[in-house]
Amino acid sequence: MGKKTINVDSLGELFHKIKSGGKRILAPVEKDGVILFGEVASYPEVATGYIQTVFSAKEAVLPRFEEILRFSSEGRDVVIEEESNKPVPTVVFGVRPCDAKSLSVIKAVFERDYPDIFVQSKIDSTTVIGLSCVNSDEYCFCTSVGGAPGDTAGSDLLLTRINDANYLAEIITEKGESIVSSAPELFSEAGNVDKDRHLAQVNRQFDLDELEKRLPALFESPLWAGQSLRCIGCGACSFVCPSCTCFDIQDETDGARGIRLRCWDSCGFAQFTLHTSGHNPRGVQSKRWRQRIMHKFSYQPGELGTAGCVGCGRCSRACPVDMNILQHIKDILEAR
Amino acid sequence: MSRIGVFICHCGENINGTVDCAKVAEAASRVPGVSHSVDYKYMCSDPGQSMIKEAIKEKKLTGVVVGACSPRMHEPTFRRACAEAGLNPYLCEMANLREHCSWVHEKSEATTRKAVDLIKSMIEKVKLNQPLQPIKVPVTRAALVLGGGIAGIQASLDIANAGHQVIMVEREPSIGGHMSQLSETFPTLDCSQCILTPRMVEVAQHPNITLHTYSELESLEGFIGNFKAKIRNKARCVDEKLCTGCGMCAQKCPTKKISSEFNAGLGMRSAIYVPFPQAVPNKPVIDKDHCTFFQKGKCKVCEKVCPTKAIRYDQEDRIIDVEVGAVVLATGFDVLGTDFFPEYGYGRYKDVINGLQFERLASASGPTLGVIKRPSDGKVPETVVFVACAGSRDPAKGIEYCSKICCMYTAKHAMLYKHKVHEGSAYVFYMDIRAGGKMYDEFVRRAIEEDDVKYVRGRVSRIYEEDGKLVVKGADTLLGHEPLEIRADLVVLATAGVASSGAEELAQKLHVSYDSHHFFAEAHPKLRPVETNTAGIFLAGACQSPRDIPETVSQASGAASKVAGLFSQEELTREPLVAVVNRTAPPLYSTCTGCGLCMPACPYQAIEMEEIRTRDGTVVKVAAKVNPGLCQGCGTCVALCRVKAIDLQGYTNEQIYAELMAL
Amino acid sequence: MSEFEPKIIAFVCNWCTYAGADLTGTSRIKYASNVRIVRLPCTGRIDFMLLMKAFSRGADGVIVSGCHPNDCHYTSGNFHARRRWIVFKSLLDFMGIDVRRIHFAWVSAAEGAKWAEVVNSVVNDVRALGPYDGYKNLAPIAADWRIQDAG
Amino acid sequence: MLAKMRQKAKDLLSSGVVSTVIGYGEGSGNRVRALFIRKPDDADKLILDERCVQNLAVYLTKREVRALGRPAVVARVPVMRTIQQLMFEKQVAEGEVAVIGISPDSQVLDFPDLKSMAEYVSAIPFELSADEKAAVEKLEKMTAGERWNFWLDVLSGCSKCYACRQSCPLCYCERCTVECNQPQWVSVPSHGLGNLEWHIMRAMHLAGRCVNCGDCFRACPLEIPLNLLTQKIITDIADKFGGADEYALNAFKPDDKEDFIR
Repeated sequence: MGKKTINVDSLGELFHKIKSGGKRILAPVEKDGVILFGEVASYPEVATGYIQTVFSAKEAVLPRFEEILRFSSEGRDVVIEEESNKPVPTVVFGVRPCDAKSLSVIKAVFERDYPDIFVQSKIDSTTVIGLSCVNSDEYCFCTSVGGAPGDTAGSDLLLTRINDANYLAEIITEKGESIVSSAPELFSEAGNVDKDRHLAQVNRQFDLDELEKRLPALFESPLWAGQSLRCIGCGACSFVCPSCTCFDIQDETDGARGIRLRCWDSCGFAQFTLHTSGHNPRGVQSKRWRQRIMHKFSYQPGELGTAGCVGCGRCSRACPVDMNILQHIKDILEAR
Repeated sequence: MSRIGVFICHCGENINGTVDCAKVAEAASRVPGVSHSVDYKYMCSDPGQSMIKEAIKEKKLTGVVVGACSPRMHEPTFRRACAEAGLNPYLCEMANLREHCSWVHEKSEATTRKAVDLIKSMIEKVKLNQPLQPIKVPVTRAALVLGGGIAGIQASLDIANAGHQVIMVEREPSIGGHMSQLSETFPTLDCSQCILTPRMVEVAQHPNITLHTYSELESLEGFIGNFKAKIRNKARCVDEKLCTGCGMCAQKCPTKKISSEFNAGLGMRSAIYVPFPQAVPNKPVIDKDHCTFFQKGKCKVCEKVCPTKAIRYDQEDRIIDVEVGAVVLATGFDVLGTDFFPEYGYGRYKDVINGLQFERLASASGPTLGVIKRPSDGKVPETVVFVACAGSRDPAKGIEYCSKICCMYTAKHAMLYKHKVHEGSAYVFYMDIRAGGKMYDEFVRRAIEEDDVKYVRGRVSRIYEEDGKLVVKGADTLLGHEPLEIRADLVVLATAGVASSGAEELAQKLHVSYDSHHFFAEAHPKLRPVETNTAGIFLAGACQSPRDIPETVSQASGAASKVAGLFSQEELTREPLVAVVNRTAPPLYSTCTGCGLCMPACPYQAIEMEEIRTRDGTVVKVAAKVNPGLCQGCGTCVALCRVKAIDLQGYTNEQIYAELMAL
Repeated sequence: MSEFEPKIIAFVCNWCTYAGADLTGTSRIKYASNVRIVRLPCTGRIDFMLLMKAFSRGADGVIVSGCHPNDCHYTSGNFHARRRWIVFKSLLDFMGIDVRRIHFAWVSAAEGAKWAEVVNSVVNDVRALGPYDGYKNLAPIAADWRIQDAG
Repeated sequence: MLAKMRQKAKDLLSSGVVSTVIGYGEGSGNRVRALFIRKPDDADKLILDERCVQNLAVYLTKREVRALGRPAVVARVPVMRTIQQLMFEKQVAEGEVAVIGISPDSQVLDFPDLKSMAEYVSAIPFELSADEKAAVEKLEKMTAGERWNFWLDVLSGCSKCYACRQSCPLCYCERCTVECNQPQWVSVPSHGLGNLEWHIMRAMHLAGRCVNCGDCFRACPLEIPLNLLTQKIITDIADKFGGADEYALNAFKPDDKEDFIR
């Protein structure tokens, strides 16, 4: 829709404009040495010089817990009060292209069967200001799963640092356009900019289609057990993952009234598939690890046409026992 | 969905006076799962119980909540009513609307609100109650009787005569207790020893009674029907089998100036001694603290003179293990020390004595052979002052309770003195005369009217010695607080009866409750006076509170009949409120991890480890298992278990949680 | 708005404190009606999580009471409980939880008057401390409701 | 020392004494990771340096690892303490596990059996380091309000991924209490209450058991200093009960001192 530039020093004013437009801003902030998305009041609070936040921007549309409905018992009746579901209009600033892409994965998941109003309304009311990557590390592999350090998909407005003073601002959607038009004075027309020159170099390391093709035959392979031997079964990988969407429904009550919440869950947990009977179809960690890979790279591409991985590398960074997904995928592709 | 019935008791005006019972019942009726809710004047009455029974049948109730008095009072009543109507009794719970609500709060909306909360909480609990079946455990038909006074003797004989084994333990060398020290007994003035000693002999000779004198309880473990006791037989240093009780040793013992416990310090005994001539067993013990051989390493006179060579200096304490099904506590009382009222001069003046000492003076078997002689110079006193309530009913300096026996024995003492010293004068200082009991008041009247004992209503302020006389200063409150001064030759203090020394320690060993004065506590002051809160342990006599002989004997017989009742069954039914380790479907089998950390925490060693096997015998898991016979249901393991694999029936995690969440 | 009335939940053992509270009743000693008793067989049964749950349920103060040392009906339940409380209370304090709101007591079956004193003093102390909103509002939902309830 | 450890691993594998050696190897970037060596020749992949701190005892209760047969584990002092605790808790029995012990000065230790390992490690005083003590004391010196805010703040990020629990070798329960839902002891969502309840419960369940290996802290994606809680309890147990009990919470002394029960 257009390319503009914005001076670094104007971001403060842009934030001010956004806030005065009644939107909250989520942006990467540093807290005790850890970079996380958090609500900011002004631009100087935004962290710089990081590769990835620990948790992704997923939380803006799929919070770790959210209210679905309220109920109360009055006499012998139960009264249900559907959550009015009016999400706060939000701008998420500094979203990496991989994260931005994940929003479309989440959307796809929650549009399947029926539209999930909670996710949908949050996506609708969220504007994504992406930030291209100028750096990467050994965990990054966006290019192997169809993304790129400067990919515009999923962003409404994508910023790319092109020199010390300026960002290239690519307007991708109408939401992006409305951000720009809320403060047109801060943006200048961009000339011919070679964006790629300013981006991180992330080499393609495997063939996603090949992986999807190979996986079904590997279902019974012993490699899953070998790979997951050191996995301790926590949910860190799922929770930091921008495209993991599994959830659990919990009712919390307080006397005669209660609330139904949707909370993050993880297929890595031993109880995830536990049946009432006591049977657990994924009773050991190797089966759970297999499920994670299968779901992201075989089932989900088949069902939704999109892989459940955007190559952000968060799971590998967060894993307490160094389960490196990229390495594991490469090993899977070498297996026969 | 549950169908809970809620029954709110007015308890006359006891609850309804402060709590709006109708409102509580109405509020309960609106709670989901409640299908019946009523209030009634007396739920525990026959019609009240019938209401519950009918509702159970008609409304097919799945649980019952009775809002009434404390469950400690009527839980068994209502559970029984439920059982009679075909509802498992453990599906009935009580909300304590009386002791915990109406009696302790003012009439107000807040009080009614609290009552509603308590009911709601119990409704939520009872929804999660499970039908439970009583646990059957075998009964060891032998009783342990602690104490060989008249209470222990009576209880032992009654139990033994009912055909059960009795193990009697007495810490002194002889049984007999305080009663054996008494001269005559009120109100009949029959000789105490004359009526007691045949009973003592009967105990010794009874085929069903095993007697352990000079012995103490070391420990008690287990539970009703299945106690394991360790008894310490203190070394007598005498081979009881060889000893014939000839008394030669005591006669020849060179150490003879030891204050006699039996004579309450008014007489002497030797280092090897039998406490009194009629002792049972008539076997001496060596008092190691005073024996020359034990103190200085040489003497051995007794060994030399013993015709049967029964002396054993190297005898050691023996620990005997016994298994019993019930315990009767009959450890008696002590007489209060007198040091807290120095103004009476006890200990300073030889002729100020206590009631027990007077008994010895008046006793034909006593140090004076029944002649009343004062300790200082052996003269027969011309004037004797008896001071009642010396320590009793005196919250400031003594104890606040009434020792109950003093009024009567003081009258008896005065009377005995007057019978023996006709021209003497006897004064009794008293606060009130408490002479309730058959022929008791008549007895006191006789002392006053026939024997001319002078009763002075007032307290003694001071006693001091002057010219060989004891000056007793007091006031006669019936004569307008006229100061009164009596020059007496002998003063007898009716000191209070207090808990026996070591009672607290013993209670802790037995896990029975005791009151602030260390008297053992009964399970219920009116309805369960001879039981303790620990099932299988019963009370007889003055260990519960001071009491006289008739009362002691009837209580001892009461305790004995409780024991006999317990022993009348082969199996005992116990409340199924025990801990259980869960079992779940394979492959988990139990959420118990088998860590075993609960095992040492169990006070009853009721937790063991169990191998869970598949049908072909393969061990698939090792998990904890609670022995329901040993478990007493404290729940310490439950709170300790990290995985909540152990739960306590009747107080399950779910129940307590639901109860809490409804508050 | 009327004066704040704290909600106090008491966890007591059956044999001592529950019986003691019965005695308070039998003796007709009056005390504040803010307390709700949860009866357990023994202090040894009291799971520390119950105390936390009482606060999350909206209690402003908690009383935990059982038999005096050596007097446990089950020999040693109260000794075990005491150990747990020592560790637990210190941990809560370390986490900044207001431990002044948890009152631990030994009240025997004979101490009916003491029970009334304990309740009254806890009610007064907690009333002075005010509602424990810091804890109650931890669950955002509960916080929401509380705002609603306050009107 | 490295050579000796590799040799020992080889010997154990080739003699058939164990079928797996659990040790450390190079991982992603500059990280190390747990290695499961099955063949003597692979033992040369084992490394040992200051990065090798993961408490490998966590794998001793893992079903798939046990299924491989008898393991040997490379164990520094905290790992040995863990194995000792696991033995006390009947999760590891003598003969089931071999230990390649590493002394505090990085010497390879030979233990004929777990009992001798337990004796060795019992002789090393169990106490917090000066830094750890200082961190606990720093918090103790704050006001209660400051502590409350501190914990609310650090726990606010917790997503309940349970990496702390899963990395802990003493959190071996098959059904953690947070997964009990009848009743629901711990609020499931990762809101303020759910997080606080979880961390209180975790700390209490490790009271008297925690060996202070620090893995919970290292595993946390947010680097929440959770081990401050267990460290506080370690100091409390030592100060208040003398620290001599095998498990402080199932033991007691009739005269345990406290100043708050009235």
